[in-house]
Amino acid sequence: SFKKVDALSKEEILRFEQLKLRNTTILVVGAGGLGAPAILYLGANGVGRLGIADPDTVAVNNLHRQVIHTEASTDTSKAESAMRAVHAIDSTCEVVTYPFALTSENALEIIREYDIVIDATDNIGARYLLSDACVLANKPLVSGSALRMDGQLTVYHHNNGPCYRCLHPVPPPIDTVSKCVESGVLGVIPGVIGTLQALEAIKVAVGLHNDDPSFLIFSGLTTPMFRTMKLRGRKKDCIACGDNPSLTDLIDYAEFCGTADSDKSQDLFLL
Amino acid sequence: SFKKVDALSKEEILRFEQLKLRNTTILVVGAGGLGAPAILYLGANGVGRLGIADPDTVAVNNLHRQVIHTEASTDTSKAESAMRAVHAIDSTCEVVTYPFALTSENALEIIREYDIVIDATDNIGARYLLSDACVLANKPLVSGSALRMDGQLTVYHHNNGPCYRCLHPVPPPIDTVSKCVESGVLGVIPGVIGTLQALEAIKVAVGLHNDDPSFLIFSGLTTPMFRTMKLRGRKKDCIACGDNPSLTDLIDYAEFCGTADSDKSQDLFLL
Amino acid sequence: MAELKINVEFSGGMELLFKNIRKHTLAIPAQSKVNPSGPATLQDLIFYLRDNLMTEKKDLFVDKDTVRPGILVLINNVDWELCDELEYQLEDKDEIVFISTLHGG
Amino acid sequence: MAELKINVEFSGGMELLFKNIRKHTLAIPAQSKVNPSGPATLQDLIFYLRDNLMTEKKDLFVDKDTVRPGILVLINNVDWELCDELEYQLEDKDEIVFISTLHGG
Ligand SMILES: [Zn+2]
Ligand SMILES: [Zn+2]
Repeated sequence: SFKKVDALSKEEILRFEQLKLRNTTILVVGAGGLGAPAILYLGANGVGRLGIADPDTVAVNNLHRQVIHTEASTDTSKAESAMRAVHAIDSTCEVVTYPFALTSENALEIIREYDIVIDATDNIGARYLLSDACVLANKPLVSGSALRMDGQLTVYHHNNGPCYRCLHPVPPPIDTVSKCVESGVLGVIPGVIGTLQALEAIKVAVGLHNDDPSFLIFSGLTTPMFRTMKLRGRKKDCIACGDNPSLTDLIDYAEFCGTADSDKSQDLFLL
Repeated sequence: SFKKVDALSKEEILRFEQLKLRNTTILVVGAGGLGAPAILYLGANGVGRLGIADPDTVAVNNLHRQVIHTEASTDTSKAESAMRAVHAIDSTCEVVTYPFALTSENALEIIREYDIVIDATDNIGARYLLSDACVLANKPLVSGSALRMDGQLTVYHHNNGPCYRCLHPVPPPIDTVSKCVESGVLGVIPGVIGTLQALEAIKVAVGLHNDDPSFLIFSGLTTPMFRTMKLRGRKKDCIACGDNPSLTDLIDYAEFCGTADSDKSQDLFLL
Repeated sequence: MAELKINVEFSGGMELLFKNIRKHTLAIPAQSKVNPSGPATLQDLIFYLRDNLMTEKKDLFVDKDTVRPGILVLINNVDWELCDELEYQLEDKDEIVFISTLHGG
Repeated sequence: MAELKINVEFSGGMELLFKNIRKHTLAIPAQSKVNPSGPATLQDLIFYLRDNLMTEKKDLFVDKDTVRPGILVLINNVDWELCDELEYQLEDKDEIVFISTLHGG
């Protein structure tokens, strides 16, 4: 029962494009709740080279979210632990680990080695840092975030879409900024977003991420759980990605975001 | 800066309900593409007892989707391999394995041991079997499915919602039925649905899944990726869950679905 | 002759029956063919799709006078079972989704 | 006095500022207060929410005459930047979402 078709399906294109994925390098920044599934699925699905950056060590009380790590890896580097998990599934996958923090000093050099960057970090300073670095190095940035029962996903600096600064030229007041509080955070929430980050990165890699800029909003306890928002494009007056950018190098992001005083970021009122 | 609130947030309720989750037993049927993340997140998040049923053994060419298994587990039971993955994350999690197929003969007895069932299977016969068994045993069924770049998710037989038979009283023609073809199936697609199945099961367990029946439709390559459909309720004339059910025991599902001749299910035209 | 603009989407593999195109915008007659004295219904839409957008394998979409088993129909994101099914009267700019139920995992 | 029915939703933690309630249906005057000769705008809605639904921590929602940095506004699922932002003229049954950008992971 041979069936002629008028066009290849997107799925067939995807299959032929497996070679493209094999020749793509992807850097995942953060091997925590978001990074765990993103790393696992990218490593298992034939990415050419996978970079994993995380300065922290594995802690047992995070394992419910960071399901790529194990009790046996407690107190060892998260980046190395994540690499071991990938290699257990595909021993041939090329993984490069960066068991330290990306900073204004080293981020550009590392990011320039990759085709696509995944922001799986957990703080606002890192988000501005990665956005600026991806604009300066001209790389697409697949950004995910999660807190409590909510998550958000978007692809920045891709297809004439916005960068993080186009959306947020000014950082929020420090009272509203917080790191992820462990208690009450269900592991599945960052799990959903991290898995979708892997999908978006694969779509970018094989050239199937061509839609207008959008922003996915996930609320685990509401119906519907997902909402897709049509997003502004690149802003011509953006200091990072605009027509006349004034930002020509990375800056001090802790100072920019007012998070240098880390006590404040423990504020109980979380937005 | 103590802040009074008028009501507990849903998230706070969830936290207090962790005890409920600890006292809930969940059976995951299928430790493949959907089951892998569902098992991983449920096992890591404090479910009281986790049942894992799968008759198959680990195959290397499925590892890109079934990221709970490893090269080292090749040719061993998937159920046992999944248990090892859970125990690596939480050695205290109580896991029971069923390294064989659920059938009309054994399904009811096993399902009666659990509070919630997750359908992470890959064929239509199993889907009718689990739905009927969950109606007869009066258990909610968190059902997920995935093929190519699409996925679907719903909770059956819960809150006066429909069962699988309410939606599909008659099985589809055999030409349109197929098992998951490995090639071209991105691991992340079942990954997204399986992770959401874990979330839905947790919501059911702690009593936060109270919305009207809905059906989540996921298309990895379209914008928006997710669509939520308002679903019919329980049908009074359903032979399984209706007011006067005629189905009082499990039946022969291969015969019912016409899949007994397994050659047919390899048809290349997949819907 | 008055026409209705109807947005049709195929999902879950249904699109393979329609030239691999997921989203279609159609202009269909506002008058029913099935019941010429009345307005166009969802059944008219199904027949229109079968007769105008399909060349083969029509039985994988239509079975007698309705969609084949295994296909769910959404009318503006609501299960058609809640909207009179085949008798639903089409309205301009309606969004109709035909979705094949998946069994894989 | 004419009123507009506006559906407001808070997401990403914003709901904590509004009694932990995510979805609100409001009836707000169709006439602008900010610009009394014109129709109500998104800025009117923001002030209405601040003055009628908040008792404290108003600075975590409003900064001068707009929402504070870090909040995205959706008008019928479209980024308000594409819809005149504060000057957008409200329409009956509009769906407005205020969403706090998350940084956790
Ligand atoms: Zn920009
Ligand atoms: Zn039923």
